[in-house]
Amino acid sequence: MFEKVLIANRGEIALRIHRACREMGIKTVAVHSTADTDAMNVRLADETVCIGPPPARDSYLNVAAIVSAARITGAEAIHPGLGFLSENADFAGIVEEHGFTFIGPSPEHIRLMGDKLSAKAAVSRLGIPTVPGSPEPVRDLAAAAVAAREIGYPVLIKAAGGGGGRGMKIARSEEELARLLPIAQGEAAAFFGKDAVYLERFLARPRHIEVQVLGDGKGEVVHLGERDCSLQRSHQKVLEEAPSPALGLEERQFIGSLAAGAMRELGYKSAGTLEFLYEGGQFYFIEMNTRLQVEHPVSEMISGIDIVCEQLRIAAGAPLGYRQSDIRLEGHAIECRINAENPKTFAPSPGRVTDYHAPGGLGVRVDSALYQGYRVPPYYDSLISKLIIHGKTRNECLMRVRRALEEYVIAGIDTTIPLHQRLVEAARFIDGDYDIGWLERFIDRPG
Amino acid sequence: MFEKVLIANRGEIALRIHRACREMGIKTVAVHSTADTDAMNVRLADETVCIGPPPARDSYLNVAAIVSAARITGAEAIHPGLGFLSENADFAGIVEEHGFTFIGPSPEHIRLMGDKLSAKAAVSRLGIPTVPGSPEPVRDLAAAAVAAREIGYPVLIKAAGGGGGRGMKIARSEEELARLLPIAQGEAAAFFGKDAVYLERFLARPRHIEVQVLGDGKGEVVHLGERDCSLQRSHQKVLEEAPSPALGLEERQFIGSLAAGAMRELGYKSAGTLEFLYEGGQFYFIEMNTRLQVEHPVSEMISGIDIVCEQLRIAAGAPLGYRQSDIRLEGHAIECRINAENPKTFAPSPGRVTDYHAPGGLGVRVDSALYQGYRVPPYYDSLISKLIIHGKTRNECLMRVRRALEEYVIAGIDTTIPLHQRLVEAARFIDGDYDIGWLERFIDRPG
Amino acid sequence: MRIGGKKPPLTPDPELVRTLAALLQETGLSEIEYAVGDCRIRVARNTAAPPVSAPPPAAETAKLDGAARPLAVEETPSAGVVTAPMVGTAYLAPQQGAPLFVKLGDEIAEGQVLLIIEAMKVMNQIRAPRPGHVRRILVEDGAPVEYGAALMLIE
Amino acid sequence: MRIGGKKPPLTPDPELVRTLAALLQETGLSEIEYAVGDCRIRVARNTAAPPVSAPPPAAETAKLDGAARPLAVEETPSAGVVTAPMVGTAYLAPQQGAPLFVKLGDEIAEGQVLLIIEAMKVMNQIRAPRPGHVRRILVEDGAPVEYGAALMLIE
Repeated sequence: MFEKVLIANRGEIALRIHRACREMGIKTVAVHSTADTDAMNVRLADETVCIGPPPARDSYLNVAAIVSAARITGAEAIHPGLGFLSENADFAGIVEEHGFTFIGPSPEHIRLMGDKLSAKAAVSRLGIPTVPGSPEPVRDLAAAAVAAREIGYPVLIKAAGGGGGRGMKIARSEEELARLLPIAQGEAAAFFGKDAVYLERFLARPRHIEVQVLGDGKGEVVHLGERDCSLQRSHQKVLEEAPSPALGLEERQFIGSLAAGAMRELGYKSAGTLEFLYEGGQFYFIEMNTRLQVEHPVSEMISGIDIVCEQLRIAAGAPLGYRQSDIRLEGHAIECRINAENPKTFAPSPGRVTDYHAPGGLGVRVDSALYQGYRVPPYYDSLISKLIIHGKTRNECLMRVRRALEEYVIAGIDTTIPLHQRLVEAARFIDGDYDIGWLERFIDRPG
Repeated sequence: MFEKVLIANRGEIALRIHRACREMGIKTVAVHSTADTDAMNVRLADETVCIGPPPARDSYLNVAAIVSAARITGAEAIHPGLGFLSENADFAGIVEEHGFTFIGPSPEHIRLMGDKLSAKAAVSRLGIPTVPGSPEPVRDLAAAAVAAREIGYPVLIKAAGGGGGRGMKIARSEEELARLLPIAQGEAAAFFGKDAVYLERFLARPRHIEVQVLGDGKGEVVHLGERDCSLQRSHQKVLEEAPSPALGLEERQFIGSLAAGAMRELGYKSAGTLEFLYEGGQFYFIEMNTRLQVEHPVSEMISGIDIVCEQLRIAAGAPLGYRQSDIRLEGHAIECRINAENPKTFAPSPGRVTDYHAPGGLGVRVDSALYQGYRVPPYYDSLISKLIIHGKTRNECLMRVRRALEEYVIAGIDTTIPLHQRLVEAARFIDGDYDIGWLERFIDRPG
Repeated sequence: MRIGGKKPPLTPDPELVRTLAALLQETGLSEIEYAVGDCRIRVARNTAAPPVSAPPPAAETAKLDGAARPLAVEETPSAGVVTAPMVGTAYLAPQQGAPLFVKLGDEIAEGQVLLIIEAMKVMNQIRAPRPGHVRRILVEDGAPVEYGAALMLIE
Repeated sequence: MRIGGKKPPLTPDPELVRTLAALLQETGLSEIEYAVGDCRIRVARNTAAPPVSAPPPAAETAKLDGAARPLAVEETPSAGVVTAPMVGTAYLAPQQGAPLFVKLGDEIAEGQVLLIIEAMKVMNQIRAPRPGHVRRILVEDGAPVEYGAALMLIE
């Protein structure tokens, strides 16, 4: 196992990684910008190196500074965390070239999954379903009808030039297709200069469901079940839960083993997440994240597996050491992402935390780098705390979320705690009956 | 289920009960002395009633004030917590006479187990082993030898007048017995006026092991495994763990089913704990606590069962609803009792908490009513926080305890955190090789 | 409910300050200090400031409706204030419809019964600690009272 | 290691102070004190200074041995201090045993090379931002430096 690991990130995820290292007896090096000198992970680290001024491009995205920091501190490995350089294949390569271990997948896998098209192509080859569509533009109704029959109605008619929903039409039958195709082609020509249009399966109200996988790069890959991340606002996840209230045991096992099987074939190493849209009982791959995710704790709570600890073990060359059959998913977990934002306008609210008190007790986990007197800097994203709740049942979990939100004190700045309090009282959420569009409709409703 | 419950206690345990109520949708009434007006459980409660001045006898032991508070607030049930009135059979009776539900066992069972002698007699009738001894005084060597052979060497010769170890002698063989009996009788006569002496099995270095049981008063009783509470200082538990590093699966099942079986026969209701001394593979009952215990969380962590929630359900008349076979004990849990005391002199250290920051992250639970700015009052016991850690293995648990202790900030008062930090580094503790005398020997050692 | 969750901003209501300033003027006092829960204000004219201990973070707790609040542990009941020695229900008359034990302005003797507090079906007579006049009655008939609740002002 | 030690600077909101000052003026008060939770403000005219809350415990963190600390974000490098523009290893001479680029007291020209910082096997020359004399050399040959570390003082 490593003696010393450099954590190339900030905020709660840097603290999360620090904790895992500590629990494995690994010394930590915190790198930080001048804006994060007082950050909790910096205060707790064994060694710290200031790598640049506040702007991320000059500090947390500064490859030379981070590699040099590893050099002067004698760290053996670098954990990229998430965001910043975590999915940068070149960075992973440079880290390895300089003789450090990159705690994550191989640069090749990062690159492969980094591009949506190559990722889709790769996973379809591995037998994972993607959103069906016509390979090339459909020239006339005859071709369109053939393609549409293959894809299955309803189909979306998209301008090849694409963009902004312009020229998009939804055809629910061949009749509609016949009527709408010329219109779509006309609009396409008008907006984008060429009338070429594609057909794609139309998903009206899908859920966002993702599968957490862990591979040791030696052929062993397991999944930790799925996470339902359908509660989003402008493509940002707000609250995640596992298991998904929408899936039954069979669907869970189906998509889980499909994902794990594909990654096994790929020889995938470290933690990764395959994201799917889910509608009408069908899963459609959208992308893969070749890194730790913000919402990883919900999978940890139901599986009892410390994902960051596993990343470290795997990076150090250890085999997984367990099989899918050894993994038992128990109870229900929910993560509330608490942002330093106005709960109504969502305007960022950096500043000094004048009062801080985290909830405690049974089933309550708080992943946060906040403390009383800390100043939330204005330079980085607004996630300041993750309230993670575990319960025997989804209902127990919901009751506990309410209880914990009520105890949570973060004063001096605006936070999205009130939004979560509203959310956990919403009938549609309580019933687990929501899709990726629901939360925004809910937020816009007065209340 | 109850609409409103009065919590007749203070500090972290009052908060613990408040949280369970909240998670079951039950309104809470906090009663408090004038010293606890700013206590966290008082701040969080739906209703509060000041029941008296700081001295416990005038407030938390004031039966009339507590029952009146229940009356004027319209509470339906009273949870006594632990300590104070929790094992007062008369209080339990008065509560029921006044038409409230006492959240705990029947007054009869509290009374039965409240007296050590009647408790011992009762459990032996139920087939639970107690420390073997001579029923009546042994007059002469002949009688003593017979009794000793029955009891098994080594035997302790105790003056019937008893007290302070005076006249106590340990005989490891019949020869020693012959030599020491007259001496013991002589000392007994000298110190206590009568030379009557008893014989009892001598336990040199026992462990304190206790079994958590839950009964619904309808004939169903389960156990949640054992807790090892051998780490004590002047008879106060300092750190508890479950499972005990000293027991194997078979012993665990043996003592667990023995305890649960006896309680089933008794028709026991609510949560209870049977305490045993354990030496040489044998268990010896010492007493039963007919209430919630400070260390109950370690059993919650390994069993996934919310003991306080179960107390509430049972008191409301619900059946247990599960069997022993449904209970799976997983992983390892440790509770560090953090007291407001000097870690070397153990002098109480009440006062204002100038900085407070609780540890977070995976596997960390904090049960504490502290907050930054809170004043620890000088009138009550010095327990201010319970740091409860869960891990897949005992080693993971120990590493996590270290990590969490390192993150814990309680400034402005002395706490026993440094003692726990020393303890988790001690080889004998790491090996799980300790008895009820070990911690005091460890503390007295310079270090 | 939150600990420190819902605090008033650290800006005193100007009206309040003006009112207190006027009161200083009117009463000829040199200082007025006033605290509710952990909010505290103090205004003075031509005096130095006595040290004020920083109170703990604010919290709003739903209090027992209608119940008078107890005096904080440090405070000594200001002379003449009769406080509840027990938790219970206060009655200002021996029974329904009967005349009150005492009325506002009554001259009363030391030891005279002022009201009753019922606790566990026992009627406890609360007597005047000193002779004087009933200046204020701070509790309603039939209202629940907690320990230390202010009941009457005798001067 | 302790966190949460750093307390806010004791500078209250200037607007608040102005508001209270105006109220003092208007009402002729000599003092207004107001507290919410553990925040407290007191303004006065012709009276003693307000009490000050105790200084916070310092946060202790094991720092990179030998590495100079960066300047905090707000601070501006005091005139003449040359700070490290990058993380790396500082060298005061072109190579082992060679004469130093500059010595204490040397008069130097603007743009003259003062030292080298090696980062990712690249030797970065650090040049004098202005002419002057080398008053202090704040880093040792071969020592690791972090961003913003003070290297030399040129006056």
